[in-house]
Amino acid sequence: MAVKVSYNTAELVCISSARLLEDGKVVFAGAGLPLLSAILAQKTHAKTLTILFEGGVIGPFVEPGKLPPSTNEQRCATRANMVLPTTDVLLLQQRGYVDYGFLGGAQVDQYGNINSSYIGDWDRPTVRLPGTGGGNDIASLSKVIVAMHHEKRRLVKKVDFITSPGYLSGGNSRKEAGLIAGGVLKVVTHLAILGFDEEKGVMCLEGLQPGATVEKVKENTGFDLMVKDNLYEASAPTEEELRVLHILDPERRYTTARGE
Amino acid sequence: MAVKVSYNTAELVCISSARLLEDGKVVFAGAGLPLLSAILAQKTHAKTLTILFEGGVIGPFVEPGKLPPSTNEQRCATRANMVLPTTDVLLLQQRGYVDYGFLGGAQVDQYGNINSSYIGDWDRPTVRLPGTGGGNDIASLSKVIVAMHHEKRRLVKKVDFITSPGYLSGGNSRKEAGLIAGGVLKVVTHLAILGFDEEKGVMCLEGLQPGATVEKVKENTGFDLMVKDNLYEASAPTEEELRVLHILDPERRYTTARGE
Amino acid sequence: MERSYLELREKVEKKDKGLREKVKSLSEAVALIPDNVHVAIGGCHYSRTPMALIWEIIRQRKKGLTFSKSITATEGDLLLVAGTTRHIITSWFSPGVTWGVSRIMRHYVQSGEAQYEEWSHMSLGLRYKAGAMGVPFLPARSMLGSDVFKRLSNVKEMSCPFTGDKLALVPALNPDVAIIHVQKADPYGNAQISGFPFMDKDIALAADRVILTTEQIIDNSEIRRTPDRTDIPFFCVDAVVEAPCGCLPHECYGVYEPDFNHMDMYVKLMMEKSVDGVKEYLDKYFYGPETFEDYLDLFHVKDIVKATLSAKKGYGG
Amino acid sequence: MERSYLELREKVEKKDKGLREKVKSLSEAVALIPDNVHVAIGGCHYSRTPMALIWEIIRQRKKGLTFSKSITATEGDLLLVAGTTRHIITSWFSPGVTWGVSRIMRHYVQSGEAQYEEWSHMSLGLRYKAGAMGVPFLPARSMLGSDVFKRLSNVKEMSCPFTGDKLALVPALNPDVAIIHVQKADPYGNAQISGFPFMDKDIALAADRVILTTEQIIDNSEIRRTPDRTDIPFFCVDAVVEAPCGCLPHECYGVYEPDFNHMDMYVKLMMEKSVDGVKEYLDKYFYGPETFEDYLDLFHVKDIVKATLSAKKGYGG
Repeated sequence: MAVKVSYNTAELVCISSARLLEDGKVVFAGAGLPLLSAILAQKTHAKTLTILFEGGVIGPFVEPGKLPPSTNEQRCATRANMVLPTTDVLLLQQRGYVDYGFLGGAQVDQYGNINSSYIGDWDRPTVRLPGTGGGNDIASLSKVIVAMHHEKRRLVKKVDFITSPGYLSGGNSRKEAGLIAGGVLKVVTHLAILGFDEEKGVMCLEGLQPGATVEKVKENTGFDLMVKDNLYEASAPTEEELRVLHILDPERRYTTARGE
Repeated sequence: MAVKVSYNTAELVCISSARLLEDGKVVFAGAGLPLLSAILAQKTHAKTLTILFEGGVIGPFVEPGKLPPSTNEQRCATRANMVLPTTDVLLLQQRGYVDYGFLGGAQVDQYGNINSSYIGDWDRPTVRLPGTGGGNDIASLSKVIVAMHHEKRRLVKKVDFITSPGYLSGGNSRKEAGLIAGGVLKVVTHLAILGFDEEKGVMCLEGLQPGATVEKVKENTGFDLMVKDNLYEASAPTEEELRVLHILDPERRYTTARGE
Repeated sequence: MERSYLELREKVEKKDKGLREKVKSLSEAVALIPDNVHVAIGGCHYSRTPMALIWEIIRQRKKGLTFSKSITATEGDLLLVAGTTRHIITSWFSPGVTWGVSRIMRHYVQSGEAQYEEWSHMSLGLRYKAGAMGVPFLPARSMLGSDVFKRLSNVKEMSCPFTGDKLALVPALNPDVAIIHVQKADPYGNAQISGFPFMDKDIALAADRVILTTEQIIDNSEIRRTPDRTDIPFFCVDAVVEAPCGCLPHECYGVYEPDFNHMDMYVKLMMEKSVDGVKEYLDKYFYGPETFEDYLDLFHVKDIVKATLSAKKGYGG
Repeated sequence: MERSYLELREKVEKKDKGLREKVKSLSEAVALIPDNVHVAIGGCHYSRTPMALIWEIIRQRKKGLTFSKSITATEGDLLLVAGTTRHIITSWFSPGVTWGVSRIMRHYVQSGEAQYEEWSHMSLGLRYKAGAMGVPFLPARSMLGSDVFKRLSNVKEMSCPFTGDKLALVPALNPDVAIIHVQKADPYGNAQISGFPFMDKDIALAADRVILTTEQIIDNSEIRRTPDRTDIPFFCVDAVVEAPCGCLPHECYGVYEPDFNHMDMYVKLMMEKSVDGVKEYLDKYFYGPETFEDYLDLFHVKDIVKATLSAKKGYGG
């Protein structure tokens, strides 16, 4: 029985990203949507997914309705297995204990580089964004999933500033810079699931969100996007996923609809 | 009223070293006699002397009669202010938080280098001694007091192996090796209190223990010992010092008389 | 600002390291901070912020301070608008994701009036750790290739002499003063932190001087019963101030959650009126009250009771 | 033995890191250790030694193991005489200052039969720490100029690119297996250590595999009530064995002090009869008993009661 479920773009991104997180793995989640999405995965298909937060938390079970607006506050430690110093929890990535880093993206380019620092000139920016936080470390040291809204001004050819490194200038440049592990795995938007061409280190369209078309994706992307041969269509959020999501974020603090 | 107190050579060394530890300072004490001597100082003239043990202890107040034979066992933590990882307590010296390192010496040379590793050839030693423990770190990073029995075979021209660095080959050699802080301050024996010529980095006789003579000291020293102009005679252990010492070490585990 | 190893050691060696009482008033403690020095702030984002000390620093009209903090929240706005600082070393700067980007940070940085020196979170942690360890740098595999790295003047790259791997070297950060809030400390400065340790142990060891505020001063004998819970040793510490609710409106793990009503009110004011809004806030909450107790009195009891109850219930569920 | 960063990461990435039960018997756990690998031993000297695991390692007649341990006590003698190892990496090796120098260590090392690779205590700690941090080395200001440094083949010197200071670089040590005894662990491997942490947190993170013994297996919900007391996270751990009195005759902080009568007996035997004495000891205490419980049964109840009572009284005085 096909029930028409309704969801907004933010909910779609959140649910679609959560699906990528496998049971038994370790995910380092940033504040905001990544945090919500990781907890959603834990409450649905990935019961033994271990979440790490920058504040210094291993394996918490955050309470529904009490999602904190920072990964550095005490509610993030709810029913945690371990609480440890910030530097030490970040170093777990350097040691290789983290399967996925999970970030939001303000501006991402074709190489998966993320900018969360400067729009415009570095010295006199139009917008000074909040900065890297643990983002640079996550992107330098782990395989990364980026969750974001799909807009031309957000998916750009070249970011104004590489806060969190993707494949830098493509090809072998990431490894040559010294970043021999990690790299961007997927970028999940409300229109598409984007992967990377392994050799070129360049973003490509792998899957379409329900209802999206290649044309629409291309229209909303700031560079010429490669399309993979075996393009698939992702399935829509299920009632169950939405139900759990709404329990987790009843006030819609993280899943406010964003303009199409 | 001069009372003739009786004490053995080990007790003399222990008490004489303890007197060098000033109130309000921080001392990193090795196992055995240094541990006993530091606690003696704390129980007599230096009430707020802070003792650090290699096991990871800051500011313990070890109970009389319960002196442990290792600085890594739990009785060392008695009434401690802090217990921390071994590497971290040793690093406090590198940061500069330790005023005195306090070591026993199996074999010490004219430059204050200590050997607690090999007697004879390194590859096929006559005696393989227990090794450095924290000794090398203490001697590399802090100002050091060495407590030992005065014998020709123990105070030698050149040690077979530099376990814990003094002034290496004298002159500027310690600094040139990269050891820009610390250095041996005093060597306390049952015959003498020995200091170092600052420029040459060479051991010299500063004080005589009660009853000792320059001749006797020289006779029992394996190299030609410089004598300072203002040579002094140290005062004998007091009844009070001996009384406290015997309370601390009632079984004389650390203060057995050693042959003259 | 870079100092030699021997200079750094000298500061520490000269400290009175005896087990002596160091309890001071808020104003006495803050008087230990000169102008134009580097102050590291303990806690992270809006958790365990030493707000009482920041409150007093602003009131004493300190000038030319450089601040470093792992993640900077509303206290960064206040220090900028009060004119206390024009240079903040941090990895992230805003009240929180749901509140948006700080207009104050944007105002001062976009105009070039203030410098927000951006390090990755881990790199900043390693800088403090190097400072705490007494080494001039630590190696890392982060920041390489990024513009964060390019924009910094005092980082280096090296090829590892053991493996040939390319590594980032981050320089030690040894603040002149560390200001840290803890749940418990004794009069000598032995401090026990519950919950998130953040970078505070390293900050305390890296700094020349340490000023603690504590929810509660406890007896030294209590410390000695659980020495394995002590996080900062007394000999690092120069002043201990008893400051219950000393983080408000920010949180203190296990004691109170943030006062979110107050935070919402502040952010609204800041976002709507920018610098003028924060000036209003400073007038009312910082310059107005005569004592820190009077500052606390401006909060709503019902909010504090709620924040306290939630935190005390704990998170062990 | 040196492995590349990617090889080291691969081992860790391939671990099953889910929150799953890992409780095993002593013999199942020790069966995870192959011959000819590097095993790091937790604890220090005769404190929190994972004796139950060493007991079983010797009984399973493992060969060609390299051991590292911060300070080596009587367990080092036993591993040498049993033929388990000919290579021990440590900073000090003997039962304790009042007992004199180990005749076993002397016998094997002086004859050239075994290698005692000597590092300074802090350097060894930094090696584990580098391994735990995922960097190939850490810088230090120790060991320079000494013959300890000269005798080591895998240390380097460098001139600091920031300050020009001469520094020692100590290479990361990433053991194949870490064996660690703790006071409390849950079935998933979350471990909480009381008292001295020694180098165990770093050892656990540096190693490919971690085998824990614990005085007591506790429920995961108990861990979650005090997550800030957890020292080793579950995803590092490959096996958890419940082994009460698992350090005897050595001590376990807060649970029992050393059995000094037993230690005196052992040292006397070892010092008087050297290798033959230790063989006797192994026959009686290691090869003789059928189970670890039977091993414990060879101790005297009055000694254990005394050791337990003293430790449980604590040291808070």
